[in-house]
Amino acid sequence: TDTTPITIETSLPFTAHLCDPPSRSVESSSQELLDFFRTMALMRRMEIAADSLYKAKLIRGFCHLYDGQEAVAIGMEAAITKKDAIITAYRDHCIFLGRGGSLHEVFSELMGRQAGCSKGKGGSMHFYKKESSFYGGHGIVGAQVPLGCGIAFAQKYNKEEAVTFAMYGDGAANQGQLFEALNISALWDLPAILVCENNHYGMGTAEWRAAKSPSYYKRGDYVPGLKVDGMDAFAVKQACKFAKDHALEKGPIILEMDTYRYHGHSMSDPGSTYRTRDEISGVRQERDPIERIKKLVLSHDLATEKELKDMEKEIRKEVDDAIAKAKDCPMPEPSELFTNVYVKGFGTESFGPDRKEVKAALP
Amino acid sequence: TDTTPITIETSLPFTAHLCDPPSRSVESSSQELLDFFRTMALMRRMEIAADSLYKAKLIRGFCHLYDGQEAVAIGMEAAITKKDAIITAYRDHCIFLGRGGSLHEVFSELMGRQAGCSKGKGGSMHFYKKESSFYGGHGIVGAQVPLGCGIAFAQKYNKEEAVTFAMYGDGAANQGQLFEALNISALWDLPAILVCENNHYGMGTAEWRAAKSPSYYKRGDYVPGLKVDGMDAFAVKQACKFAKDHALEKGPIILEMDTYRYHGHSMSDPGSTYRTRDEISGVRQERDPIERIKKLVLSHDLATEKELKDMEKEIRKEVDDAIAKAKDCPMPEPSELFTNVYVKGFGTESFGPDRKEVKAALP
Amino acid sequence: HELLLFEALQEGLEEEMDRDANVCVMGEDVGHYGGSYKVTKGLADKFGDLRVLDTPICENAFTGMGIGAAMTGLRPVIEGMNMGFLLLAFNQISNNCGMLHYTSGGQFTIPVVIRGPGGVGRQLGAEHSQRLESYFQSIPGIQMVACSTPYNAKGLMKAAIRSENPVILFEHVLLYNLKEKIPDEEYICNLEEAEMVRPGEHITILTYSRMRYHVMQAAKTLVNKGYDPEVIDIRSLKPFDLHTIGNSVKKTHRVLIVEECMRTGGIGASLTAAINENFHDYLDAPVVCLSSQDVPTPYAGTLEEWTVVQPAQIVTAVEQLCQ
Amino acid sequence: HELLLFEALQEGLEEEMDRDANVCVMGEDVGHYGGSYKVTKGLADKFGDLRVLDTPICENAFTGMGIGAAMTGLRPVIEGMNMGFLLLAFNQISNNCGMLHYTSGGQFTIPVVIRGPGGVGRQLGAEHSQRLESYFQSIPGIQMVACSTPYNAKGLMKAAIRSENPVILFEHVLLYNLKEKIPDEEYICNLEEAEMVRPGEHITILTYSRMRYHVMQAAKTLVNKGYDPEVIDIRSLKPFDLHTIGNSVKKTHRVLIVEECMRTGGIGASLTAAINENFHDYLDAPVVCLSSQDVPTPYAGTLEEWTVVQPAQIVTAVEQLCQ
Ligand SMILES: Cc1ncc(C[n+]2csc(CCOP(=O)(O)OP(=O)(O)O)c2C)c(N)n1
Ligand SMILES: Cc1ncc(C[n+]2csc(CCOP(=O)(O)OP(=O)(O)O)c2C)c(N)n1
Ligand SMILES: [Mg+2]
Ligand SMILES: [Mg+2]
Repeated sequence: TDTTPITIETSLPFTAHLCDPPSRSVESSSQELLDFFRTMALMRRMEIAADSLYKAKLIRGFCHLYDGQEAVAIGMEAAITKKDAIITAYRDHCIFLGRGGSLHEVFSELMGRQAGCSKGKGGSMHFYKKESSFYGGHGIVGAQVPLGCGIAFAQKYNKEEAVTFAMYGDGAANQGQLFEALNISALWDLPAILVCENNHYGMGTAEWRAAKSPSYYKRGDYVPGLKVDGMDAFAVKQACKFAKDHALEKGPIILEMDTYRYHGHSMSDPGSTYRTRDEISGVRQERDPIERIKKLVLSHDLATEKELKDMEKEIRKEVDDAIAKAKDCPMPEPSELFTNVYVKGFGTESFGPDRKEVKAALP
Repeated sequence: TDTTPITIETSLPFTAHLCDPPSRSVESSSQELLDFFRTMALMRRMEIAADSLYKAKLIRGFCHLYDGQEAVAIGMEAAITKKDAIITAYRDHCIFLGRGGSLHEVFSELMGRQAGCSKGKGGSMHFYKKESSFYGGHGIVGAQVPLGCGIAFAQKYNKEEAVTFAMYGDGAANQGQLFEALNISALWDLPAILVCENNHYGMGTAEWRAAKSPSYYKRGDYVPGLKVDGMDAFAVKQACKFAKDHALEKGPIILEMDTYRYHGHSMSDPGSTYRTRDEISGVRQERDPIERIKKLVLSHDLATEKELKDMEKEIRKEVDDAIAKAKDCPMPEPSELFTNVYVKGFGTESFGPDRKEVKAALP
Repeated sequence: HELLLFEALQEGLEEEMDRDANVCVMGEDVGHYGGSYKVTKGLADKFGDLRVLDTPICENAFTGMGIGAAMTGLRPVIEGMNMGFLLLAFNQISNNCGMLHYTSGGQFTIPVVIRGPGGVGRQLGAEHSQRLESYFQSIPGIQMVACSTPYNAKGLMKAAIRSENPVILFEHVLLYNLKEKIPDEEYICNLEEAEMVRPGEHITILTYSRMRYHVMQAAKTLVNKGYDPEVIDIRSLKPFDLHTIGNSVKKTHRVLIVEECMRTGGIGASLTAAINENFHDYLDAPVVCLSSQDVPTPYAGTLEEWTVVQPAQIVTAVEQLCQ
Repeated sequence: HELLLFEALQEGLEEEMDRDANVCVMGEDVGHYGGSYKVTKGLADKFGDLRVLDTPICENAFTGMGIGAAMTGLRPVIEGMNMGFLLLAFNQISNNCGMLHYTSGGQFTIPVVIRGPGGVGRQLGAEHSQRLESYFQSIPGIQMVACSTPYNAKGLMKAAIRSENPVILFEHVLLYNLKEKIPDEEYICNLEEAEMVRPGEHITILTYSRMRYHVMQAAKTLVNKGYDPEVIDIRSLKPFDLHTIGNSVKKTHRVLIVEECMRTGGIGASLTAAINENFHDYLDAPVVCLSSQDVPTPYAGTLEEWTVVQPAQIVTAVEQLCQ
């Protein structure tokens, strides 16, 4: 693998609140550039495939796709380790993949199969990967942020030199529990990084209709913040690195990622009643995070158009194979209905008069 | 009554956030000065009497006294009308009095009598006076603020040229629902004035131990704020006037009243484990809100020391009489247990099989 | 005229907004977007954005604001985009909505309506499949109703809005597209009245919301098998219409409860207790209650199906009860 | 040694903190101040402010943070200064505390303890007199226990901390100063076991928390009148110890439930339903349930007294049941 250092300039400057912004020159390597391209293309393909599976009714319920926002997941992972924790909301497929989750687990979970990352019990909104510190996948807007700050508390408690990225949307940014958790994190100097993925809409509501002050990086008031071009994986990487250092040394910080979702909010939203098609295609043409990396790959002569096309074909096959494999996976056993309600296996059944049989002896 | 105008200078300047502070010269009159003295002295006496009644076990449960903070209640009332609404937390006796409530209602409620302002059902934390727009009296920290913003919404809805003062403490200032309600109020341009009575402690917790940024007038971030000497009734009056104008024209604003409670948090807190006796006596000597007015009354030759002493005697008698009268009041009837659960009188009883007898016909 | 359940709710809401200028609507995406389940469609255009209010995602604060506005006499209809989200507003609903009338000695009333979709849908996952009636039922001072047909949806919506009490109106995610012909004339439903769905002699089946349809499906089979079940949609979840229920028990002497909420602390438990207390002497067999399993609703389709009561289980339960 | 109930809780907590460095405590005024009811007295001095954490008044966030910390393996003990305040954290408690283990397919466990005082005290008013067990009981995935003596307070506290499941431990405002001699040796109580308070033959009285003392007061009178009641403190509010309860029912054939929570949707309703379902054939009379009135707790002393069940009512109920 070619790790020749390359320096890349972010196309936009950072805007900082109560801190000095990091440099716009980001260190990278040919390998990283190619990796970025490949992983983002894989993410995009995965989401498009999920869309098709949804339309074919193999995925049901709520399904929130991440296409358009890939640079955030990619840039963040490039700056941190798997000891650093991530927690996010329901738009979690690509974060899971970024943490090392497999396509097989993704599609199995989406189709409610045993082999899903949550055994089919969680669904699209509930991906987790404990061994690489991915704490989910949460369905209630904003409620994952206190959890994330609690994880950061545990990191401090255990003297791990690690941080937690607690991700939320522009809509979620108006939830009171964020302000509560931020205040506590600041009081306790926790290594908590609040990442606002500002895709400019919370369902059908434009940011300015939900927030009097849509400058999310400043919404921490007394907590420092940084506004980042969330369509530029390198800007994200730089910001996350900066934030990690900051958090370990000085406590919480907010990162506002200026990004965009191409799909509607979830599969039931066409996504075009509250924004214009022009707006969407404008972003696609001018700010697409994959195109940006592609251009860099080409301009640095790291691959040819043809090689990238081949790579995309390979990815498509990889995704298709994963889907086929997932389709072959069995549905959960009926007994799974009752496991994991309680740790010891009691629970529902324990309400029967035969309860003593499942009586749990405490350690 | 002597309404000769007098101009009084606030002893401290206002500190403003995102707005220009009002002038330090406050218009008043001899009558107002005397009224301030009398009402504050009455409030203080009432609270001291409540303390004794509590010790005599005639008042039970939670009882939060307001002595020390009287200037806030007085100054606020002087700036507004009874069409303007007020809502506060549990430290509500004096606010109720300021809104025109009677001592008889106060003591009856405190002793759980029929004649109490809430029929004895509410107790110390639940005083209300609907006809003069006093919306209570609430026991859950912070939860009154959304209610207050909702009242402000109704004022806007009904095109009343009136505002709502939603009062809360420095401890309450960290509750997420405040941030939520403030954002909505700002989005909707509601005539909501958030009044933070900063007495520097939330129970046993000093402000700086509960808030990373104890500058409560700035905690609205994008919402203007004003820091006010809450021990100076005239500063409070000026600030409330300013805030009312602001709110009617531009929407919400925060007033931070720098004040102090002499008593412990509630009757079960001696109030001296988390702060020094010196601190308390220092405030009493240098910043007492009644002493300040008294000095003004004397220096303007509006009354003699003797006359003020007589007035205090009169007040003491007034309070004692009210207590005696309240003690004679009957306890609530047993039937009162079930009234006011539902409007139509059904409720508990309606769970019996005879329910049809209390069947309610809708209008 | 014929309409879908969500349209019936919309019609009821619109009529009440026409009738009373104090009625307003607030919630997430209820305005421009017309509501996630289209219950507020067209209202923002007609009544303007002072009466139809899009809120940020702040359930606690906007519920509290609705309650505050109600203290002044407004009649806000507060939409929970999904009822489950209102757990964030639990304190406002219990302490303020439910208790302010009492703690103020009757000075204030809280004429709000809190409404929205709940229930197990089609693989919506744990948070979006909740049946909040179990959590809310002990709150003093609130009334709770659940609609199940376009007819009663409209009637209950109108009654809830006119009630001086705070009313929680439960809708069901899977019932919004039910179609029915409803009267052209104005009507309201009684908030405390159960609905006789099918009179019968052999057994009383008490149900509500979506389970009504599972019961009616089972009833078909049962009739074929020679049973004559009486099916009652209890509709009023608090207080119960023990008059209607009691009369039925006196007739059939057997009770089966079919509910979608969870077994522990559910509506069925309260109903069992109430029947036991009031009509025990009329019972020939213990009340049987079929509820959803006490588990967070799983995503997988098969698991989800096993979570809620299915028609076949109802048939079996009736057969056993009527032995 | 002899100690007061709050000291027993403190002792249990301290022992567990000694034993396991992952145990920490968070809540309002639990540190410097030592806790409103002194349950955390001295802990901040001993364990430092990383393990004993004073929080701002943000129930929703600090409960959520405790749950997040638990996901990593810490064992936070979260104090609700009064249980009623945790209504603000309802969403965290139900959706995260109760369901994360399930939605993650078992990947995460949530070994938190949520504890604090509840119940009707001495004229504390509507908000501060709540019995949250009714609201919390349907939440899947949580266990609930109520302590009533220094002995079981300590034992349940220790067991709750060691449990891998989220446990809500209910204390009662009026019981903190009960005195009792407890063993010097270490012990824990079983989280799912009822406590036989007084064996007897004529009737089973099921109760918990403070009502245990009202029942025992009544029992004295009853014994004098010639009755021999069996009194069981159910202790485990979720799940019920139906083994102990069932054996008692099989012996006495009569059940009286005495609870402090409200009638509608209370623990008693669930218990009635459970007994009805499992032990109906052993019953000679319908289960009777005495609960608090379905009203917000009024402030006035007289009204408050009428709200909760009094010993005389228990005596009467037993006499009627045993006729
Ligand atoms: C507490 C809560 N309220 C409402 C919802 C319904 N809901 C799901 S996502 C969403 C919009 C959130 O927007 P944003 O935070 O910007 O995130 P995005 O979807 O844009 O990634 C809403 C209202 C919810 N899941 N939880
Ligand atoms: C939600 C909630 N949490 C905790 C409490 C207990 N409590 C009552 S008052 C109080 C302190 C509030 O302090 P502050 O807001 O500064 O008001 P102050 O008492 O100083 O007027 C606390 C913690 C409560 N009543 N409600
Ligand atoms: Mg968004
Ligand atoms: Mg204070």
